[in-house]
This record gives sequence, C-alpha cells and structure tokens, in this order.
Amino acid sequence: MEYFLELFFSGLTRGSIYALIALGYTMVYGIIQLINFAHGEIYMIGAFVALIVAGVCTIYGLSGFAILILAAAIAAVYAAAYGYTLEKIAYRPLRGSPRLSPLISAIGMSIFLQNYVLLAQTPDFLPFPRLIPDFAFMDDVAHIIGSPELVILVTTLITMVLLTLLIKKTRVGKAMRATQQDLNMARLVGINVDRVISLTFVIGSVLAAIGGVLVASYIGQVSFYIGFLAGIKAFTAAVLGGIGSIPGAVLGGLIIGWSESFAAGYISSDYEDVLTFVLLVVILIVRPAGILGKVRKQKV
Amino acid sequence: MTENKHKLLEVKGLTMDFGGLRAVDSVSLAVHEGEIAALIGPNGAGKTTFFNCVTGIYTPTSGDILLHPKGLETRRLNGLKPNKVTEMGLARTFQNIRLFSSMTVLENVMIGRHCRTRSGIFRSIIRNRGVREEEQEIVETSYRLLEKVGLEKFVNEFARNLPYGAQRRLEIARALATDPFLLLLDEPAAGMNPYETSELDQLICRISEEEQIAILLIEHDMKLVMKISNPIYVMEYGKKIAQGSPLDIRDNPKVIEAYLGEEVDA
Amino acid sequence: MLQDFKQSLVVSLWFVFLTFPLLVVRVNTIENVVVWRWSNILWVAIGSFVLSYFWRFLLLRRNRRQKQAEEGIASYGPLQAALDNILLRNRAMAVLLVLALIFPLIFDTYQTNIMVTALIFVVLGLGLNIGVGLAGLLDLGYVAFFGVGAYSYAILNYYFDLGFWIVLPIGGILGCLFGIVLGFPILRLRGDYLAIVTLGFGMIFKVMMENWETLSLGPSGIANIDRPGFFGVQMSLAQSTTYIYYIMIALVVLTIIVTNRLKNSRVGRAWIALREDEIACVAMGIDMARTKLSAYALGAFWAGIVGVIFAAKTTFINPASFTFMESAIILSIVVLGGMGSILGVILGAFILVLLPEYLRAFSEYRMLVFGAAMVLMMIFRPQGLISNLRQIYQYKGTKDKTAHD
Amino acid sequence: MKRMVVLCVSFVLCLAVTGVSAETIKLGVAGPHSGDLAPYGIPTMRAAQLVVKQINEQGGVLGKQVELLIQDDQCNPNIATNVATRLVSDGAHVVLGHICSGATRAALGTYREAKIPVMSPSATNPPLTQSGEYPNFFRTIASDDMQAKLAVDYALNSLGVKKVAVLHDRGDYGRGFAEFAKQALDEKEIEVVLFEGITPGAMDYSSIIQRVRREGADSLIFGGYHPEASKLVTQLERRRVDAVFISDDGVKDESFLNVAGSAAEGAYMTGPKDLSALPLNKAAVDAFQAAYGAEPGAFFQEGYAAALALLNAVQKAGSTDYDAVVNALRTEYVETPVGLIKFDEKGDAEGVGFSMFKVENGTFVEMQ
Repeated sequence: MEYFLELFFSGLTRGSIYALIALGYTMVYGIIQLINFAHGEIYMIGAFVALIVAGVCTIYGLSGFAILILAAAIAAVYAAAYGYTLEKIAYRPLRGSPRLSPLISAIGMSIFLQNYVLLAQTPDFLPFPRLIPDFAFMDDVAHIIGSPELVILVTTLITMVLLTLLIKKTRVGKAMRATQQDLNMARLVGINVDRVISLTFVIGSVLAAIGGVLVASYIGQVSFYIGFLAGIKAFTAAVLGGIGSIPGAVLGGLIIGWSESFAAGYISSDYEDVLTFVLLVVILIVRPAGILGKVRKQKV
Repeated sequence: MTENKHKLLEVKGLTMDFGGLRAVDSVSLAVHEGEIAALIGPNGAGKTTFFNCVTGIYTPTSGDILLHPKGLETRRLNGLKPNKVTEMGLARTFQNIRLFSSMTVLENVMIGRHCRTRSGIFRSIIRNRGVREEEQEIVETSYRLLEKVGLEKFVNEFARNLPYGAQRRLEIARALATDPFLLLLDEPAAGMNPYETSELDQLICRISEEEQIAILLIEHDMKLVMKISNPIYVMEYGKKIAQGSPLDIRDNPKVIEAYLGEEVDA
Repeated sequence: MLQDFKQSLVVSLWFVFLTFPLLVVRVNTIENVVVWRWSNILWVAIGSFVLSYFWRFLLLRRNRRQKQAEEGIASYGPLQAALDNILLRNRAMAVLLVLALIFPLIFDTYQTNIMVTALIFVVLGLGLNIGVGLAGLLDLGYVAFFGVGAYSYAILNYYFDLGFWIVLPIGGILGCLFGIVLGFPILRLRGDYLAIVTLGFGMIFKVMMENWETLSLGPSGIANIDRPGFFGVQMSLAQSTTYIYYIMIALVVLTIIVTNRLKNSRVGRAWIALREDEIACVAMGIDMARTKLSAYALGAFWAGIVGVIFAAKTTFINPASFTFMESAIILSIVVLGGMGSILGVILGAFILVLLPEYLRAFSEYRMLVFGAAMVLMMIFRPQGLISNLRQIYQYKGTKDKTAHD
Repeated sequence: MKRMVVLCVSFVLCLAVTGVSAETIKLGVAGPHSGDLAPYGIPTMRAAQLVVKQINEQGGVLGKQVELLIQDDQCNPNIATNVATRLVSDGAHVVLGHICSGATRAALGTYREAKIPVMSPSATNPPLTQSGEYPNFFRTIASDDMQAKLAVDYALNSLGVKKVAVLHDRGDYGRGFAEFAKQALDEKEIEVVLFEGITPGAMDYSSIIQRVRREGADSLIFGGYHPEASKLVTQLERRRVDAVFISDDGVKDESFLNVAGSAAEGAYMTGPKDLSALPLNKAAVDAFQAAYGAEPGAFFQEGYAAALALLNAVQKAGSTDYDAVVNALRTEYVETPVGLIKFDEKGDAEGVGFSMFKVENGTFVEMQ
C-alpha cells in the first residue's frame, strides 16, 4: 500500500506539471486549432530565465524561498513576452493559410528557439540553485511525498483555481470562451479576437513558465533541451483529455503522469515513452475527441 | 403522371440525430427518371443534412435510402462511404463551394473522372499505352464537360481565381464527370446575379435533357425552383411538410406559413 | 516615414527587452560566474530595427501579391518562367545530368562522399514530398522508415551475410510494409494529430532499436556493414565511394521519374485533391483511406531503399542516427524547396546539406537558420523556392462547338 | 560566441598554413565542435591546438611544422564518415579523434583503408580495441568494461554489497557500462534485482527509485552521464533510500557535485587516476588556463596525451609511414599528462588506469 502511495504521489507530481503545460496547448488549440509546437520551448525558456535570475541572485549572495518567487515572477513575465511575440511573428501572418502552414511554422519556431538558447547560453546542463527548503513538518512522510513535491502540488492547485476563476468569472474569460465557440461570430459581436488570441498565448505561456520553474527547482537542473520531451508529453496529455477542454488537459496530464509512474514502478521503465505514444494512438483511434472533449461535426 | 416512370432514388423515413437534436425527422421522398426535383424549406430545415445522409457523409440514425439504377439491382446506401455512393452514380455539389482551389479548372474536372478510370500506382509509373490513352480520354471528357458548362475559356486558370458563378458551374461540371445518373445540387444559384441564375436554369434543364440525368436540388431562389422543378418537396424543422407540383406548393397553406416572414420571391 | 521609424523603434526596444536575460546575461552556476555581454544589446537593437523594416516590406509585398493573384494577375518570376519553358528545361536537365555523371572524375573522394550524402537527402526529400507535399500528410517520424531500411540491411548483413543488391529491394519493401502497418490505424486522424502520432512513431522506433539488443545490437549499433558489391570485385574506399555515388545518381533519376509520373497521373491528382479538400475528394468518388495509405506507403518505400544505401555508405549505424533532428531536416528540405515541387525539393536538399558542409563557420548556426527559414518560408513564400511546375494538357474539344462560339 | 571566433580563427589559420608550407605533418582532429555534444569535443580540439603550438615553437616534428586539420563531426556517424573522407583527402597523417564511440566506429573503416593511425581520447566502447578489427585504432582512455569491472570489484570487496540494482540511460556508453557491470556481478553470483533503462531527459526518476527501495537493493549501479545521475542521487536522498550509488566516469563531473549538492555525498564513481600532481599534467592545465581562462573540461588531459603520443610516434618512427608510426606507438613510451604510456597490441594504453572516487565534502576523493 505504501509503495502504491509512493508511486501515486510521484505520478501526481509529474502529472500536475504535464497538466500545467498541457493547458497552454489546449487553450491555443481550442481557439485557433493549432498545435503550438513551440510551447515546450516556452516552458524551457521560462525555466532558463528563472535559472538566470536565481543564479545571479545566489552568486551575489542572496538566497531563500523569496528568490524562487522572484525568479518565477520574472520567468512568467518573460515567457508571456515570448509567447506573445511567437504568436505575432509566426502564427498571426498565417491566419487563413492552409492548415499545414502554421503547423510547419510552429515546428520551425520550436527548432529556432531551442538553438537560440543553446547558442546564447550553453549546451550543457546547468544546476538550478536549491531554493525550496525542507519543511520540518513533512519529515515523517518525506519518503512518500517531499517538500518540493508539496510545493509543486500546492502551486499547481492554486494556479488552476485562479485560471478557472479567470475563465469563468471575468469579462476576458467570457470573451475567450466565446472565441473558442466560434471565432467569426465572436468577431461579429464586437470581441477583439486578435487580442483574445494574444491573451490566450500569454496565459498559456505563463502557465508553462510556472511549470518550468517548478520542475527546475525540483530536479535542480536546466538545459536547452528539456522543452522537447515535456512538450510532447504535455501535448499527448491535452489530446488524451480532449483538446480544447481545460479540465480535460488536467485529467490527461494526471493520467499520463500516473501511467508513467505506475508502469515504471510495477512493470519496467524501459518502454516509458513508448507507453505514452501507444496510449495516444489508442485514444485517438477509439475516441478521437479525447476523454472529455466534445465531438465537433465538420460542417459540409 | 410520375408513377409509370422508373424510380431512381427512394428515401423512406430518413431520420438523423445529432446528440439530442433531430435534424431530419422521418423524411421520405423519391426521384424518378427525367425529373428535376427540388427540396426547399427555410434555413436550418435540415435540407443539407438530408443531402449529407444520402451521399454518405453522415450515416443516418434510421430509415432507408435505396438506389435503383436502371438495369441493375437495388442498393441500400445507408452507411456506405461517400466514394462508394458516387461510384454508384450519384454525384453532388456543395452549398459552400468546395473546389480544389490550387488545381486548375481542368484538373478539377479530371478529378471527377477518378472513379471511372483504373490506372493504379504501378501502371502510372510504367505509363504504357493503355494508361496514356486513358489519360487522354480523361482530358478530352473533362474538356468537353467544361465546354458544356461554358467554362472552356478558364481551362488553365486556378479554380480559386474564378468568379463566384463560374465556381458553381465548375462544381457541376466536376460532378458530371463522375458519370452520374442522379445529380444532387446544393443551392446552385446561391450568390448569383439574375443573369447568372437564368444561365444556370438553362444549364440544369440541358443537363437533364441531353444527358438523361435526374436532378434533385436544394434552392432558395423560388423563381428558379418554380420554373424548372417538379415535383417540389418542402421541409421545415426536419420534417417534410408538403410535396407536389409547383402549383400545389404555391397554394399550400402550410408552406406559406413556413415561409411567413421569409422572403417569398414567387 | 516617421510612423515606420517609430514602429521599428518599438520593435527594437521590445526585442532588446526580450533577449536581455538570454543574450546578455550568461550565468554559470557551476563555477558561479556571471558574464554580462552588454555589446549584444547593441547588436539586437540594430538587428531588430533593420529587420523590422524588412519584415514590413515583405509583408506588404506578400499582401500585394495575394491581391494580384485574386484578381487573376499571375506574377511569375523570371526563373519560374524559364522553368516553364520545356525546351530550356530539357536542355538544362541534360547539362545537369552530364555534370552529375562526370562529377567524381573531377572532384576528390571527399567531395563525392558529400555529394552522396546530399543525394541521399534528395531521395528522402522526394519521398517525404509524396506524403507532405502532394497528399498533405505531415509526417514527423519519416526518419523511422529510413531507419527501417538501414537496419534491415545492417541486420540481414550481420546475421545472414546477405548482400547489398538483395537487400536493396527488401529494404524498400519493408519500409513500405511498415508504412502500411503504421499508417492503417492512424490515417483517419486529422492533419495535426497525424503529425504528433508520426512523431511518436519516430521516437518509438529509436527506443525499440535501443532496447531490442538481440536484434539491433542495442545503442552501440552495428558496424562493419558491407559496402555494395560489384561482382565480387575488391574495391578501395575511393572506388567504392564513386560506385555508391553512381548508384545514388541512378536512384535519384529513378525517383524523379517515378514521382514525376505519379504526380501527373490519376493517382497523383487524387493525392493533391486530398490535400486540398478531403470531403470534396470523397464526394468525387476517391477512396480516401486507400489514397492516403498509398501516398504514405510509397514515401516509406523510398525511405527504406535509401536507408539501405545509407547503411552501406556509412558501414555503421546506431539508433542515435535516427532522431527527430533528421526528420526535421528532411521536412525543412521539402518546405524550403517547395511542397509538391520535385525540382524544388532537389534544390532544397542541396542547399541544406551542402551549405553547412562548405560553410563550416555556418554549421554551428545550421539548425537555428533552418528553424527560422521554415517560419519565414511559410509566411512569405509558402510555395517554396521553386513552386510546382504545372502539367500542360493537350485537348481538342468539339470542333463545331468552338466554331459556334 | 567566443567559441565561434576561436573556430573561425583556427580555420583561417589552417588555411593560411596550408598556403605557406607544403611539407608539414598533418594532424587531423575530429569531434563534436558544435551542437549539444560540443562540450565533449572542444577541450580535445583545444588540447591539440596547445600541443601543436608548443611543438611548432620548438621546431616541429622531424623538422617539419605540424598542421592541424580540424573537422566537426557533431557525433553523428554519417557526418563522421564524411569527415573521415575529408581528412583522408586532405592528406592527414595521423588523426586525433573521434570523441563519441558511435562516430568513431563509423569513421574507423575509412581510416583503416587509408592506413591512418587514429587515437581517441574518449571513445570507451570495448569492441573498438578488443574486436581486433581496427589495428589502426588507439586510445588514451580505459574501456568501459575495465571501468565496470573496477566498479564491481570495489563494490564487492570494499563495500560488501549483496543486492544490486543496475540502471542505465539506454545510450551507447551507459548501457555498455551497465551490461559489463551486470556480467561481472553474474560471474560473482551477486543478485541483480533490477536491470533497466531510464529515459534521459525525463522529468524525474522517483518511480524507479521507489522500485529500487522496494526490491531491497543495497546499492545502485548506474551507467550514464551526470545530468541523470544527479537526478537519481537527489531522489535517493529525498526518498530516504539507503542504497550506495556507484557509477562511471561520465558522472565524475563538477556539475554532478553542484546539481546534486548534499545528495552527492558518499557516491562512488570510477574515473581516470588523479594525475594532477604530474608536472606535465599541471603544465597542460596551466597552459589551458592561460589561453582560455577557464577549467579545461571533459577529456582535456586525454586529448592532450593523445596529441603528444601521436606526434611523438611520428618523431620516433622518423617518418609518417603507417607501419612505422603504429610500431612506434606500440613500442615507444611517451610522457603525457596521463602518465608514462605506450600502447598494447589491441590499441589500449598501458599505464592508463582507473581509480574509484568517492564524493566527500563536495569533492572527488580518490580511493586507494
């Protein structure tokens, strides 16, 4: 039972990070039906900026939990800026082009950003300063769930609640939902669709950056390459849960996290990635709309 | 008067549900040899859904769609893939034009010949005489069809660069290229000016007479419908509410009620 | 004027802000040093200022072109016009073929070897072009089929000592079979889902080859694969490189002929129609599943064949040779050259393979430039460097009709 | 950016040198100099530059200047074969490289055919020498199986382990190490409770660590590099798993100490014997620091040693004739930063050895 709990919590931790990234995919896809392939790189840039802030602070002698929050805040700002610029440069000029065009543009952007960070910074792994303290009250259960995991879970939870409130309760959220329903209709009723799309990218990027900072401080290292795998896993999560659906992204993230964790714990970790993709193919064949997604009938 | 003619398409109690919504509710109709039948009704009455069920794009919830090709056995179309339906001799056009926009006008029509020709990958690579002859046959037939719909001067244009009315006629030519015996036209006159519309009704009549193709069309332009089609079927809220000759339909109180508030050109 | 200046200034400031942490600060948390590269601010500022002018100019030109196209004014570059001239085209091709044939006699083994790599990518590009360019099926795991071909030769050669010429068709057929088996369940998926699933296949292939030690010898790879044989003649390295070069030339010519014929055939038209509009396509009586599968499997076939040659050329393969990076490079070849355009893809392959090879200084920025090029091509020149040449049809029409008009 | 400049300059220098003197000894240097694996290739390239500069200042080899031919293979086997043909075409007499085992294997056939001696500072894959297929291949680093044997022997004799979990990163190097370790353990009939690959770059490895605990392993042998190793030891500490961490040379990196912090304490790993006390070693490192103002990086000493050994062999052989050079490599001892070495019949360096290291108080301490 304890073993099960251990795996359960490590799956939950991993899954909640996937969920944070998956939200960005799902929100963007919901509005402009585009796989934002470069979203994983935004996550990586978030983590990298946080590393730079935290690194500079520690080198100049500052340290502690507050630094982490500062780093996360700056990382979120930068991720948002990158997400915004990304949309403006690589996707906006391609609205109304054939479906393949923005997708290829997204792949190009992903390759570009990865190599940009590689060349601007370093191809090596860099250590991320340890800023999450070990809480004394967690001591007894630390072998099941440690302090960093607790921080991840709590932060993710707060973020999700805030996101839900934003989407359900605010004017902006309403505009986003309307745009998701029908972009042209939303434009007709006076919603500034361009701004809504930009905002979606910004929100998605902030979520990814939060995920990036959490992971970086949890595993203690960052490299230019971390966005690729995480991005693919998170996208799979979004599809699994039903792309376009926000609770779906969270559910999908958790399912992927758990399935990886339990597979590694009970079966073998040799085929961990294979498992994710097999899951994806099976879901797409059996239920193309995903677990919580709505079937959209194509208009003829 | 239609009883003694051969019945080509027979739809019985066709019903189509989307989730909880019943878009088409047990509609029956028939199209006979030589007829130009029309399906009319207010927007959202389920006409296009009806077409989509018949042509295999949707699988209907219940009901029967039967095709009686002349001299061949009857086939039930329910759940058949669209390409099979087309192969059987039932072609269609689309309400919101669906041309292959970056192919030329001629190539668009040539695509229509696909299901009537046979060259596969290997023969296309070898390109022997049979293939070359078949290819030439495709080109000639397609060009002739373009002449028929009056588009031969656009033959090498990209389909997307055509004027609106010409695009609609190109869709008809493309559908004709599949050698149908029944043609389903979804709002062929939508967006056309009066001159184009009058050209179109001549074209439809010519197709019906010269090619011996029966036609079922959805149309909002009442003048056109009343002029060329008989019988007329009327749908509202997914149900068939009337059928008959143009005269019957014009005086049918149910139809007038359905169109109340809608513009009646007749 | 002032408006433009202001706009560029804003862009420039924005990019300075954007690149500040990554381009200016370099923190090394291992040795605890921070490097401040202030001069980079200047470069970014100037660069983005100038580029923003370019960007606006290009966007403006693009929109103008689009409008012209809508009004039916065809804008043809001189190159495109020259290519449309059949006589000129045939002559150019003859010259190129002769050049290709005498290449190894003029240049040394190294140049020939590089050329072989370029030709391998030409065939890969043409193969992927069938799926992506013609049928519109974005395949991000194309390298897996390449790997299937390479591994089939390596394995058959290692365990059964089978020769190159026997395995060459087997490699192609195996690639094709894998294409069919993998393609069957997934081709119903919409374009972007297909992309991500094929990406998954590419990764699964690599993991399988890493883990399936008994078959693939695991991550350390298979070495000492035989070079192609020529009636048992012992060949030196230079000779066998030249030999492989000619095999590749033959394969490229074959691929060009085959894809060109297919493109202008009933099957090829169906692929293009499928790319344009799936629903209209099935309504015209085209079997979607079969058509998609044939495009996918045929692409896989070429990858399989050329995989065998790749294994014979390097004489060593390991799973690390078949990563997403390779798939991305092949895709950029197709995108850069021009989707659906055979000539474009060939040009794309030469640019992408030879440029980093001859411009060594550039090789570090290779992937950065490829990525940026993919984005820019999509925005400003979606048809690629050389757009698809149009087939010209001969038709007579009905005489009396033309007289009547 | 600086790297870029150095590359360019060295490239231009090469061109310039070619133009001036026709009669030179050409030393090819191949390895990853761009991309994500560049940190493994650049130090060797710089070592070669330092060695050549020094030797040329002292009058060169056999009275001729030494010319460097630097080629970037990006650790990609296909590019490596192209690079090899390039070096052969350019008339390289001896080649220092390649860095990755895969690229080395791919390129070796070409060099063998052209009769060029090749020496790698880092390719540790055992078959490279042991298969006997490449008589032209030498290396200044010990092979994986030696490392694995050393690690296992140490674990059994000094640490007294009973139940071992073996993990690897599925890579060429890591998996090789893990398999040799398992083989050695099987021979000694020690129970291997877990043998599995982990995904490099995965978010975390806590599940597999839970599994290690559940299987009751008292030690964890890992084959791979430091990024994954630091994640593993961190999880071991966090999850309070009481297992000794034993790994390979790929983990013995400053980054490991920094990333893993306190979790690294008590971890064991193999690594080349600490020879920093050797005067030549010190001189090499000092020269590097004078030129670049930083720590040399991975395989610097081995690369330096290989460059010295190759040029020394040419000097001793009296010509660049293949047989003479190979013979010199096998018979003549040479003083290098990794000690006084010569090469055995298979091509492995005699006198290059590995030691066990332990992390104590944030540094690597050599175990006797």
